[in-house]
Amino acid sequence: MHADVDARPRRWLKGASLLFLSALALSGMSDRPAQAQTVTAVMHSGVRILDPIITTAHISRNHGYMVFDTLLAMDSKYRPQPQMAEYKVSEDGLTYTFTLRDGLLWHDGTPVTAEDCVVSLKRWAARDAGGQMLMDRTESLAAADARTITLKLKEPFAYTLDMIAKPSAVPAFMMPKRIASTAPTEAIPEQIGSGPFRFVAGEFQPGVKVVYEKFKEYKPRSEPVDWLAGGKVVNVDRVEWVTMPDAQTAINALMSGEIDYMEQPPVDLLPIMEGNEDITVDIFNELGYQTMGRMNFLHPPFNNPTIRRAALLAMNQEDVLQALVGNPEYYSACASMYGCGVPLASDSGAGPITKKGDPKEAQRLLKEAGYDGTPIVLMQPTDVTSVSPQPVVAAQLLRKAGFNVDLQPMDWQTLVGRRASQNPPSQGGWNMFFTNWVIPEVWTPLVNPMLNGRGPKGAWFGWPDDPKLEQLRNAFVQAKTPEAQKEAAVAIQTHAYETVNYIPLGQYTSPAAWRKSLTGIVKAPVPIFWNVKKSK
Amino acid sequence: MPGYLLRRILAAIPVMVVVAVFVFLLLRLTPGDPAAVLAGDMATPEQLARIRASLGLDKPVIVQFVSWIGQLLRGDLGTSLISQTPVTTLIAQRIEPTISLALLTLLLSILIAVPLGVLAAWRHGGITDKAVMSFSVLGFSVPVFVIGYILIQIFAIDLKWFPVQGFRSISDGIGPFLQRATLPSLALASIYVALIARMTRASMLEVLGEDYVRTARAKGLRETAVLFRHALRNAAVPIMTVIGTGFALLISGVVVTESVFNVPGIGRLTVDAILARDYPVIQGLILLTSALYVLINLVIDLSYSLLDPRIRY
Amino acid sequence: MAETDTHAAPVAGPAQRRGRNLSLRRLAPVLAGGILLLIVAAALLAGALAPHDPLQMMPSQRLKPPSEAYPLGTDAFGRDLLSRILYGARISLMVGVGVTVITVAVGLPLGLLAGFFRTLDSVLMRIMDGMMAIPSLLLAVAIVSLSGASIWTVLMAITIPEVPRIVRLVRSIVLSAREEPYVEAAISLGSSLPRILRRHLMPNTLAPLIVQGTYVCASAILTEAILSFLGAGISTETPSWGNIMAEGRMYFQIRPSLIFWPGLLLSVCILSINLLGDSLRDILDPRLKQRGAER
Amino acid sequence: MSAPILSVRDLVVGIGPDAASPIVLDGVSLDIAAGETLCLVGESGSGKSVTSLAVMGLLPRGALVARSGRVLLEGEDLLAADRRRLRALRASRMAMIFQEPMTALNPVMPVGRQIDEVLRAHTSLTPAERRRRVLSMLEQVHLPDVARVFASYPHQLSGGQRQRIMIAMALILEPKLLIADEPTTALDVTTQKEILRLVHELQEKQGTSVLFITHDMGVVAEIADRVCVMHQGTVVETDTVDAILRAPRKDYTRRLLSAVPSLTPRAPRPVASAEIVLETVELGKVYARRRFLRRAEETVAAEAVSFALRRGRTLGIVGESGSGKSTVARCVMRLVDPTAGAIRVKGRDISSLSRSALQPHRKRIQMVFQDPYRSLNPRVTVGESIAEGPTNYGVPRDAAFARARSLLEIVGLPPDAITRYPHQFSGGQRQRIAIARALAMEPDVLVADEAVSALDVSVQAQVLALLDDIQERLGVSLLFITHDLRVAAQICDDIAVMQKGRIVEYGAASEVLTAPRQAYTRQLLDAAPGRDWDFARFMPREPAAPAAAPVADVAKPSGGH
Repeated sequence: MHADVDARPRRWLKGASLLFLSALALSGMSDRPAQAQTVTAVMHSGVRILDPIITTAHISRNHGYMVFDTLLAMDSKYRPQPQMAEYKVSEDGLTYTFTLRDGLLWHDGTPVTAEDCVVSLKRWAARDAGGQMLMDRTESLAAADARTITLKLKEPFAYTLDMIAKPSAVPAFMMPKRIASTAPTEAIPEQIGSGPFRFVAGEFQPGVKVVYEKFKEYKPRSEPVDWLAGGKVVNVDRVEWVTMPDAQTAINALMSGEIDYMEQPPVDLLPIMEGNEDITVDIFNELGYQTMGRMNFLHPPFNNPTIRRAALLAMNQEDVLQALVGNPEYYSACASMYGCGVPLASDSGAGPITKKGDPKEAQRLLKEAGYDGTPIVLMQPTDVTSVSPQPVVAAQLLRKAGFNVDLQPMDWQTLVGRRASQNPPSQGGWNMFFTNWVIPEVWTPLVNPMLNGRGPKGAWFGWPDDPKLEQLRNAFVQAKTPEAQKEAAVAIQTHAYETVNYIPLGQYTSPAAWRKSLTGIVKAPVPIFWNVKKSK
Repeated sequence: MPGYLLRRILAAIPVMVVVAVFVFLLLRLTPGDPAAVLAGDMATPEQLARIRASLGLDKPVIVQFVSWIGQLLRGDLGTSLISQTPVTTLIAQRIEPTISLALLTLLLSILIAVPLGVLAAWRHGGITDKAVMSFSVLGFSVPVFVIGYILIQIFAIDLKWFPVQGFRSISDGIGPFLQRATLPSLALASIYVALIARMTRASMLEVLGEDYVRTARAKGLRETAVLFRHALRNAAVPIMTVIGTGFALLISGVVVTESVFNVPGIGRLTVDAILARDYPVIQGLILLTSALYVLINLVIDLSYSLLDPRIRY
Repeated sequence: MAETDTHAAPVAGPAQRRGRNLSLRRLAPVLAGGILLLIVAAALLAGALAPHDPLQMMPSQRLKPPSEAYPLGTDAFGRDLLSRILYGARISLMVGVGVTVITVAVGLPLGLLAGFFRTLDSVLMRIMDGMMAIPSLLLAVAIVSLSGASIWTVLMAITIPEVPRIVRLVRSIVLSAREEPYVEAAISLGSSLPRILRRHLMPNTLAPLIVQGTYVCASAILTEAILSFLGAGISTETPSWGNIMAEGRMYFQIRPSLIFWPGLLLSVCILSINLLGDSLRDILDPRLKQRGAER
Repeated sequence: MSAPILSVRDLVVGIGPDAASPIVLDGVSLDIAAGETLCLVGESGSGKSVTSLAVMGLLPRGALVARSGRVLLEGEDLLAADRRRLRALRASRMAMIFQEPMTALNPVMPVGRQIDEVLRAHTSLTPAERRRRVLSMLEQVHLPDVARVFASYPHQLSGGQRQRIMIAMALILEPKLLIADEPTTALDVTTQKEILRLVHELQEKQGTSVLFITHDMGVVAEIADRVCVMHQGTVVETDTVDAILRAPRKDYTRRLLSAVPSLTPRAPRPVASAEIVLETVELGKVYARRRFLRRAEETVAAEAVSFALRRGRTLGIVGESGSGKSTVARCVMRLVDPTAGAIRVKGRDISSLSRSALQPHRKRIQMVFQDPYRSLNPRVTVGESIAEGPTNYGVPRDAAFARARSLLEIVGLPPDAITRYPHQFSGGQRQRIAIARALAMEPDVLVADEAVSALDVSVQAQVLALLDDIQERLGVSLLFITHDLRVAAQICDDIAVMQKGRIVEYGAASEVLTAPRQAYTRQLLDAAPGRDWDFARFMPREPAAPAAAPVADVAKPSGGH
């Protein structure tokens, strides 16, 4: 039970009366109750897709954490911890038993059952690569009774709990059976979860505004909050996420108190808020992001490993990071493909990228490989600031190394559509593009989407066909001890740098800014609004 | 009159058909994939194909077109591919800010532009005329977003007279509404004022050369009566026309202004939908704005007969 | 102003009357033309005038205030703002001129034919009505973002919505001009249709087209900027005033010069083109006042 | 003479306030006594309208400025009066009516309100009283159904009715001075006659002085007490109407009067050739306005028009506006397609030939248009214009230009005109160019549609003489469309009188004009102003041969539409 139990009925009463008042106000055609404690937040993007399973968009994931809950959750030591369920692992490591804790309710008032969770896990596994890996090794997944889920494996899989607790990009969110029965290719029709907030459907404006209300029947765990684990205690009545496409507008709104929280103020604009005593600028997601570039293995010239290597040599993380972030306080060069500051981080094989650009050597390699001047198509998104500078800087660096670069501007969605094309660059394909990941999305060879050598059918965009990589990855899966895992991971990275699987371009963090009236912002890889308090 | 109305409405059909076909083809014949938008960063080729199929995007373009037209005829604009919200709902959520902003802009513009135009025409060739004309050319020349930023800097940040962003419905009270709508409307009005003032001036210049204005003066009427009672009403038809054709300009301006001032209107909805390749939303919105354009111009044409008794339909 | 009764106005009247205001009237176009010439010259000589390569990034020199090395400061990539603005003039002017030329090249023949052939007219005008009904900026955003933001798509995207306006303008001139007695006289003289179009109708469209052309040019430059602003513009590799401002927009509060200088130049350039257009209209054909202002 | 109502003394009006710029009025002086009608006559540019506007204080601001002199209205100097005073004087002490009753009335305001405005501006009457006075004024100008007229818009009234409204508006406050600026020029002769009578009637009743501006000597002869002849901004001479018409003292006046064509038809000319070059048979033109879901609305512009034109002869088609005379001309030219009947050019029916089949016949028949300012392409040199036709028919460019040069000589223009542009020529010269252009095709028929109507009398006389001369030399036939019986009398061999789309009377000019058989023709002749004067001879006309006894109208339109 919660430590703060005495305070709760009073707060409930207050909340209820406020809700009543707000209902009154709403019936009087008014917009919102002024008295209710509302946190207004500007997130990095507008919520349009409400199904956190069908998409990997971070904003949908963040939305998922508001409305839905997970069986397990990861703590700040990257260890899976119970959230909705306690777990037990059998001696042979083949049977996992999850027991739902008491008092879990869906937002429609019905109790959470093991059956619901089984269907949810299956739908999740159909969409998430990690989940798929788990299912490949699963003998059976079923509800033993209303509160017990039994997972039987064909072979031991050391990462089972890590997968179920994975924080990004598609966490295993639990949904009622009727919703989770939706085909994994179709978006879910309703937003009924068991999370600490309720989705207010009537106020949802796709791309503009999402409103969450405290789910009063939610029973938080008693442990203190730690990353995504621990008790999800909600201290405010409403959370509104509003979209402001213009960052300066949002900053001005934050400074004038029109909003309380801004997820990603551009680092360059932080000086505007400097000296404003009402505002805290801090990093909640301390691991931050990896920015990277990926080449297309299917078409010349990057089907030639030597030319890929030349491109790797041409790159300079510092230049990219400076253009992308600017303030060195918020970025660092990082050669680890798994991100820095995580257990598997290493510099192995990363020699070329740590040289801060070696155009001479790159030119030499190009000559050696007989590069014929074929222009390489770099896709440059113009509308998303977190991915638009990389290709511009890269183009500059590649040119210096003797590449003939065709920098093609487009909006991000065009890029997203076009990178799926396996055609030659001259026929709507591409040679290179750039994107960013939150570290938990790349931190192991299992989740890192790039480290997959299954070729045009099964690999991520760029489609390397690399049996050796698969072999090494398998060794990682089989590794039992952390030491063995690390060793396997290092081998994978060394190999990946040799084949230039992709080019990590450094790590950066993105501070958030909030008004001092907000306290209790949790450090986590995802912006979360439980534990947050708002004072007048 | 009813016959004319019917004829005009029938005449709008081919226009709308052209719009529908044009937009549909534009969307379907150009690259971009809503399925990829929906699936996000980690989708595999196979997953994309499955999502595409479930959205019906794997069918031939002509089949998609026919089924869309079928929907349209039933009054159904379809459902957003991305948010799964009916397009009509999306539009209903977003239309109020746009319409109220447009109306306020229109009101402000007319109140500012018409007297300015009349004054300039009356003082043709003089300093006033030159000042008004320079002002209006300036309105054409500075991009709306620059004007927006300047207004924000001066009136919201430095003077703190208005909030920097946002929108409040008129139903929240006229005060809060005006507080947030004034700056965007002023920014938008810059083009519209220029347009209407120029037209008013030009039209008034023609009219002031007419014999009946001389007659009015010969009657010993005061200059204000000559200008506003006799000349302005005769000059009104081209002014109305430019207000109508300027509507398209207004919509364009709204798109920009809505981004600068963070107004959740249909302008931003459209840009967002285009960027996300949300076909049904784009189609619905462009059809809607086009229909609105046709409708407004119809209303304006009908208003001619109120302004000028010689025009009868 | 009331024109004098034709019976009384001496033949030399209007011309003479204009004479008095000559200096004032001519000042604006001369000034505007001079500024435009300067801008064109700056664009052409950008290579010689620019202190830096407009694409050269100095990541360590991001967002610097003006200094001796960077007279207007640097942008978010550490590129020299002045050099980018100078080179940007090329693209912006090219967009303006390119759109104007293409628009006229397409719109003039269509308008001439529509004005003369009834059946073609009714079909063509329905299509043009449809295109006019689509808000031009949305159409342009759609075209650019859907088919990729090269300078050519941007040109096309701005051109397509402008064409119907030119077609309508030319058509309306042809429709009224073909009622002119001298056209009827040409018909009576047995002149062929192409000859009538070329000889008697097309010259009538010249003055309005020149005037309208300046407005198209101005609005094209402006539209390019707005497209960039909405994220549907030309690549940052090819600096244009529009994308310099679009990129600088994010830094408006910390480095307003990124918007101020290109914005100022853009506004002055468009202002000059518009002023030139207004003066041309007054000089070429006073009757055009109405049409010109109607765009 | 008693103290004049209006006295203009040494009035100088210039362009703009700048003393160096040209002068439009140079020392004009005139007086009008109480109850008197003074006619101000002169050709275009003589300054007569500027004089009237200067009196009213309505000179276009900034453009024309009264530099010196005095304008005394009952002794009060109007040039020295301020705006407010001038406003007060307008309509109450001096009023004005204009040439175009259509454009002089505000089209978007009911006429009753427009008259009412005068009372509102100058009196403190109650609305009911004002309405009563307006209605009574409408009755005084003999408008029917005054309550309906009161609420009507200008476009719902006829031209004559509109001019009556203008008069009612001008005279409702019984001003001392009425300035009428060409008030009947835009009207048909029959309407003109009624309006002149009305002005006279009200003048008698109210004792108003009238300053009547006109270019038409006929009107002068009808209404003037005294006449003031103006030329190039100066007064040439002022005298009683009799003295001016019978014994003008100045050469200019003499020349002006000599140019006025006489109503007495020219002497009949012998028929030189029997060949019929142009013939219409039952020609008809119906304009159908398509209407949605309803029967087309049809307007009959011409119906059953038949005439024949022999080589070397001149056929006049006369009629008032809307009679269909221009439609006939345009049908004959195939500028509009007739809906019935035949047009035979040298025996060949061209009424339904296609565009290409028509081509060889086009050159047989050429046209001279009314407005010399619009019938020449302003962007094409005179030579190119004249040579255009022949080159279309295969004449080499050099030959075509050579012919153009000789034609220019024939029409009395210098050969260097060939490289000049139309705007460098006056109206009369342009009409000569248009004639040369038509003649370049060596046509059999020349259609002249109101070809001299826009010209001043002196120029008109020259162009008529030119046409006559050309006919003599080239044997071309003329189809001459005009509303002016005087002009028709001087040039036509035969005359067809049209009314409402039909020919009501058709015969030799001498018979039609001296012994009309139809009531309508007689009505037209009666309405011709100054019909009793032979201006060119400075004497009254010998009484016309007594009109033939009225006979039944032969060609009454046979129902139909």
